Amino acid sequence: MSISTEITIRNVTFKNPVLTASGTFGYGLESPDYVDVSQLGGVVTKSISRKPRDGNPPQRIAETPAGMLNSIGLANVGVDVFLNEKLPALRKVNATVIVNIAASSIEEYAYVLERCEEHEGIGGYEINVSCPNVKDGGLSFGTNCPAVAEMTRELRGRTEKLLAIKLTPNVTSIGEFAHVCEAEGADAVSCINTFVGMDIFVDSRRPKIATITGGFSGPAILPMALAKVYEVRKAVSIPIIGIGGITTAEDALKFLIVGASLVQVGTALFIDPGAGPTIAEGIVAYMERNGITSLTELIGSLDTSLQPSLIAAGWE
Amino acid sequence: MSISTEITIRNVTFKNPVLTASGTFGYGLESPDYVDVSQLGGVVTKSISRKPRDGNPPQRIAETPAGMLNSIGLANVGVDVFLNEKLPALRKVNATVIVNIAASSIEEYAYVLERCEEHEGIGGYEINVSCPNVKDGGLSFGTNCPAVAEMTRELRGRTEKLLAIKLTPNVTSIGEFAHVCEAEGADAVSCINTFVGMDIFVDSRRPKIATITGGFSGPAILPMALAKVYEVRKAVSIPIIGIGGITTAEDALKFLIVGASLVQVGTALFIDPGAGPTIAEGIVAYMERNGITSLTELIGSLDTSLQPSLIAAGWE
Amino acid sequence: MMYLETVAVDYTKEVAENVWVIGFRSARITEVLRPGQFLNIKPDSSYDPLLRRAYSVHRVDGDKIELIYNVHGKGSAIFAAKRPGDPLDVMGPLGVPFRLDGKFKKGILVSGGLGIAPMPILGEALHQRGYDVVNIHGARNASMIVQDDRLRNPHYATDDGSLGLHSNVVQAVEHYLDRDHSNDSVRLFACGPNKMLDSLTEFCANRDLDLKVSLECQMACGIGICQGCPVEMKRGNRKYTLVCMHGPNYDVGDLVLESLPTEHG
Amino acid sequence: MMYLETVAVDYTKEVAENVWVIGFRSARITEVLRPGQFLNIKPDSSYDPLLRRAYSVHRVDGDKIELIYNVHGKGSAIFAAKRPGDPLDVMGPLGVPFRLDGKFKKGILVSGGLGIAPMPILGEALHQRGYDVVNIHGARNASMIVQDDRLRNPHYATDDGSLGLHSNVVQAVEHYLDRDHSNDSVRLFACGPNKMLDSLTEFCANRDLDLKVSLECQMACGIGICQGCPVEMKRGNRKYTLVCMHGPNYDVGDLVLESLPTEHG
Ligand SMILES: Cc1cc2nc3c(=O)[nH]c(=O)nc-3n(C[C@H](O)[C@H](O)[C@H](O)COP(=O)(O)OP(=O)(O)OC[C@H]3O[C@@H](n4cnc5c(N)ncnc54)[C@H](O)[C@@H]3O)c2cc1C
Ligand SMILES: Cc1cc2nc3c(=O)[nH]c(=O)nc-3n(C[C@H](O)[C@H](O)[C@H](O)COP(=O)(O)OP(=O)(O)OC[C@H]3O[C@@H](n4cnc5c(N)ncnc54)[C@H](O)[C@@H]3O)c2cc1C
Ligand SMILES: Cc1cc2nc3c(=O)[nH]c(=O)nc-3n(C[C@H](O)[C@H](O)[C@H](O)COP(=O)(O)O)c2cc1C
Ligand SMILES: Cc1cc2nc3c(=O)[nH]c(=O)nc-3n(C[C@H](O)[C@H](O)[C@H](O)COP(=O)(O)O)c2cc1C
Ligand code: FES
Ligand code: FES
Repeated sequence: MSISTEITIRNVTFKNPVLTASGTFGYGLESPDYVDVSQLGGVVTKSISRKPRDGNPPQRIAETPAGMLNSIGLANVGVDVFLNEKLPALRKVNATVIVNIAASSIEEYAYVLERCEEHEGIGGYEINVSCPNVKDGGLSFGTNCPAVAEMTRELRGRTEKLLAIKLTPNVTSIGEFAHVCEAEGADAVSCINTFVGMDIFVDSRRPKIATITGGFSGPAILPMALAKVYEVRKAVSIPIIGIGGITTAEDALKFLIVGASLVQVGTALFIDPGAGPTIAEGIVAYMERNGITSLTELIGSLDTSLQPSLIAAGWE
Repeated sequence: MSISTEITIRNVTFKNPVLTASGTFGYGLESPDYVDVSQLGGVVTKSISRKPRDGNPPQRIAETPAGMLNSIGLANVGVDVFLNEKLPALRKVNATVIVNIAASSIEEYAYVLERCEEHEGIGGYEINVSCPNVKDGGLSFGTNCPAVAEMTRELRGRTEKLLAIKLTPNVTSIGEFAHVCEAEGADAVSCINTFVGMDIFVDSRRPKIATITGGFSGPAILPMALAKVYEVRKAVSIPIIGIGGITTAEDALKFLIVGASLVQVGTALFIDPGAGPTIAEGIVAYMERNGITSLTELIGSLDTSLQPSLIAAGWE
Repeated sequence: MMYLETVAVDYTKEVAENVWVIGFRSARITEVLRPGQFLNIKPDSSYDPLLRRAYSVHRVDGDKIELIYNVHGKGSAIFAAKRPGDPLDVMGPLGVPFRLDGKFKKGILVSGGLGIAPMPILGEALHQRGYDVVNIHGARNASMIVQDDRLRNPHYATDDGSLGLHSNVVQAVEHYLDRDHSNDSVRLFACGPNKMLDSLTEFCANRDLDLKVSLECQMACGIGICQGCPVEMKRGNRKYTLVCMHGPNYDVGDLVLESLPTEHG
Repeated sequence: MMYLETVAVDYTKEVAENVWVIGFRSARITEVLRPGQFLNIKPDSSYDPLLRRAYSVHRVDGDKIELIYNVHGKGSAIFAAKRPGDPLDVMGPLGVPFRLDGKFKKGILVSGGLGIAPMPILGEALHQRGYDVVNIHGARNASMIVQDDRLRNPHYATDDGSLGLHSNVVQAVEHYLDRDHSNDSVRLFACGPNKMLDSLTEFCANRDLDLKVSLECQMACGIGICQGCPVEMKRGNRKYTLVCMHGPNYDVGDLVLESLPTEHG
């Protein structure tokens, strides 16, 4: 049985559907020697901004049951250093590179993207909309549907490369956001960025992370992320990149079956930086076991036909 | 040192701030002999509806890392049986009773509340707005701010008893919902009901619960629930009832410190039905250890003044 | 009366292929325990896994309790790794016991795989009340059969014929009844996979045999406060019965067996 | 070179009040390990606790590794419950080792409480390179002092005077230097609570002493991919240094120590 885990979105063919999530694998260059980056479907970079950013002061992380909080504050080297130092190194390790872009205005998003367009070796872009929108008063783009629409339109006009918009789950209706991305020409939506969470020390009565609230990730959020992918799947027909709590091949398969075409592994990399290739292998093993030869048979194959128990109970 | 854990909202004095959450302690009558219900701050009943409800077909629950999904479907005995059979029994065990009401239209909420008003022994009401709003097309009340406002106004006009609105966290801005509740005369807001989640079996590619998506609860959600309470605390000045993942006294203290006046324990009761009194004792022990004599010193006492590390980092 | 207590593990061991037992003591529980009841046990203090796991009580001897289980998932793997002296957080006994009274002379205890769990205690209780007891126990192959010389009148069946009858357990019941015992006045007690219960139900309906079943299903609380464990009823004024509180032991005629969710998807 | 491997626990034991050691073997790790490096260990396969815990390597002997730790929270409680043969998921060695080169004759190894962890290996390495080695180790009381006869030239101090000097560990350093050794050419290496590091830093600044510190802070990845462990730098072109990747061992002059978050709130 010949099994293909290849999947093509726009003009990028991913050798398997498992990517590393932005901010959880550095620039793809810091990982230990035993991790073979070329075995990944792709690497999504840490969010890149126009200028280098130091990030937030300590404390930046806290552990919670089956999850963690972070307030890294988009610490990154900036687009110049990224393009001149990190990208060439990434190309050498033979990785499909998706550049994640963060910015506080549409102009700034466009600037970073256009700088990237000048360089070879970038497969596409993932736009992080969970940043404060300085123009509209600091509220995040990601919770403002017209702003996301406008941003998508502007960026779409500037690139022929794969363009994915990374949605925040902290909205009433994520489907509406996915819908405007599709309408404005995005090639895919990434579902999801972190949930808002917080934790405190009861003895000092102080927040555990310096920014009080932060981004919540890890296995704890998987059921919510999966429900968001399910909602988006019903709202749009462009590919979905499923993200949130994926640690095992079984987790990744859940996202594919519900309707994601690719998945990203984030927090799990902090426990095992080599989780990506392991998950990709596990997907192949599942496909072999179940006689599935191509990913497309799997994607969106969730069986919601009525279960015997529901029919017995009179649901139709 | 004399420590008081009493807290009064409207005209109800709770002997301690720990209540059982709706749907996780039955009608307060099913708990094992070793649980002394009178040691609780109060009992919130399973959601009561106008007519008895069988609830959803199996499968109704699934376990997830540090959490669980449920789709019970508001199975309950209906207001008549509740008032005639359950309430008298609850009064005998000496519990402060908060009746949680579920309905699909404002008229139906009002009907159940008015039926309850005819009876003695009810401390107040908690209104579950996470039910489909049949009038406005089945979308839940809880995600429709004007509907919540109107419902609060109508119910406020019908009772002098404690009226709390139980908010859903599945909205972009929970503060706005809390705000309209306050404006329309609610005495408190309960924060929060379950998050939307789902899980599937990868072998059968079927949902783990019959309704596909369900309510997500348990320790996993605590950081998000706490962030919601923090957001609501900034939006309103009426008391908050903190709910979400509380298992230990430390967890309960986090909600009090962030700004809740009462807390509810839900999923944790499935592991230890006696968790409520244990948590109440743990709060007293903490107060003793820290020389705190009254709950009001604790409530909302979160210290967000700048930490040395932030000052050192130039944040002001 | 039910208890919540922390006991110390006496032992764990593998008694057949992937079949484990765990032993501990609780005089309070053994004193009130009745056949077919179960315990709800927290694997450890972590929140992952979060919920208790239900286990039928397999054996009692004085204050000693033994459970029997397969290792599938997170919870059972933790149980199998317990060492003597480790704490175990136990709630129970829970559930409505098997109905032992009624007009029958012989109890036929039918178990598939780990469905053997409640049978030894049930068999003893029936024996003490003067009933004849027969055990018919099936599994996929010999290495998965729990052979226990304390079992009363055991008959075995394996899918591959490696031990006992080369048949499934329902065929083994048919075989047993058809050989010499077709005129006995019997009550069947069954525990095992839903598929086995389904076909045994059909078999018993055809022959008009009295069948009690012990169900398994996913539970959260185990004590009736979450409404998480419904099975549809054929009769009575409620649509659903809660397996933890009204079960897990039922007269098969009361149930819409198809409403049991297929195990594990 | 760093490795991710599953080793088997050799032993765990309590060596002082709430001070535990855990031993295991890894030839690959001991071969490349250098003084001051740490390992990142997953307590067990559960997602609660989720993250690895960082532990300095306390002792090595051939392929044997020993860590030393207090039991505070979820992770350390799980380590303390390990039995011989249990699997342990270890990543390392991680971090930049202590700087051993430079113009000094004597290394003074100053540790508060569990700050003792990296000192034995550091002491051996200094000794092998021909430096004199002195250990000054403080704790709250005698029962919390880790007395280890393999420690080179140990001096003890306790807050309550129950063992050694009745002083904190910084006063003990002052006492040591002022008695006979004020003219020695020394480098101090310190590990312990942030408060101790603060006051030792002030002391060394006043006397213009060379001080290297080994930091602890909350980590997620331990390898530089999460940016979760920043400490502010006084010099250099980056505002923050990542403790896991650029540390945990620093020249104290490079750091804005106040930017270390207070431990545990
Ligand atoms: C009243 C009652 C009595 C019970 N008595 C017993 C008993 O005596 N002995 C016993 O072993 N179990 C018994 N069970 C089942 C038991 O409660 C657990 O469900 C079972 O041990 C699996 O728990 P786990 O934590 O290992 O698996 P989980 O972590 O809950 O599940 C992990 C994975 O294993 C799968 N899985 C779970 N159970 C099975 C299974 N049985 N077969 C195949 N795959 C499975 C799940 O779908 C999941 O994918 C009883 C259940 C009930 C309700
Ligand atoms: C480079 C490095 C080296 C380290 N080396 C060692 C070492 O050699 N030995 C060692 O014991 N630890 C060492 N640590 C600390 C260690 O990584 C863990 O943080 C510590 O063992 C607590 O883990 P836990 O899971 O038990 O507690 P957690 O579950 O993480 O915390 C539970 C509770 O305990 C509190 N807590 C955590 N740590 C402490 C503490 N030290 N004192 C008081 N309260 C605490 C937390 O605030 C929390 O409230 C090192 C850390 C780093 C970064
Ligand atoms: C420490 C950390 C840093 C992150 N940084 C970024 C980032 O820079 N840009 C971004 O789009 N997402 C960032 N994320 C979000 C992840 O890419 C991912 O969407 C989220 O963590 C959920 O997936 P997970 O549960 O697998 O981690 C970060 C997450 C973590 C935990
Ligand atoms: C099984 C189950 C049933 C529930 N039923 C109700 C209900 O009938 N009405 C309601 O308002 N909330 C209901 N809830 C929500 C809880 O009251 C609570 O808001 C939520 O579970 C979060 O708290 P927890 O994490 O402590 O469980 C239910 C929760 C669970 C787990
Ligand atoms: S498991 Fe909770 S009601 Fe049965
Ligand atoms: S712990 Fe992740 S960068 Fe240091």
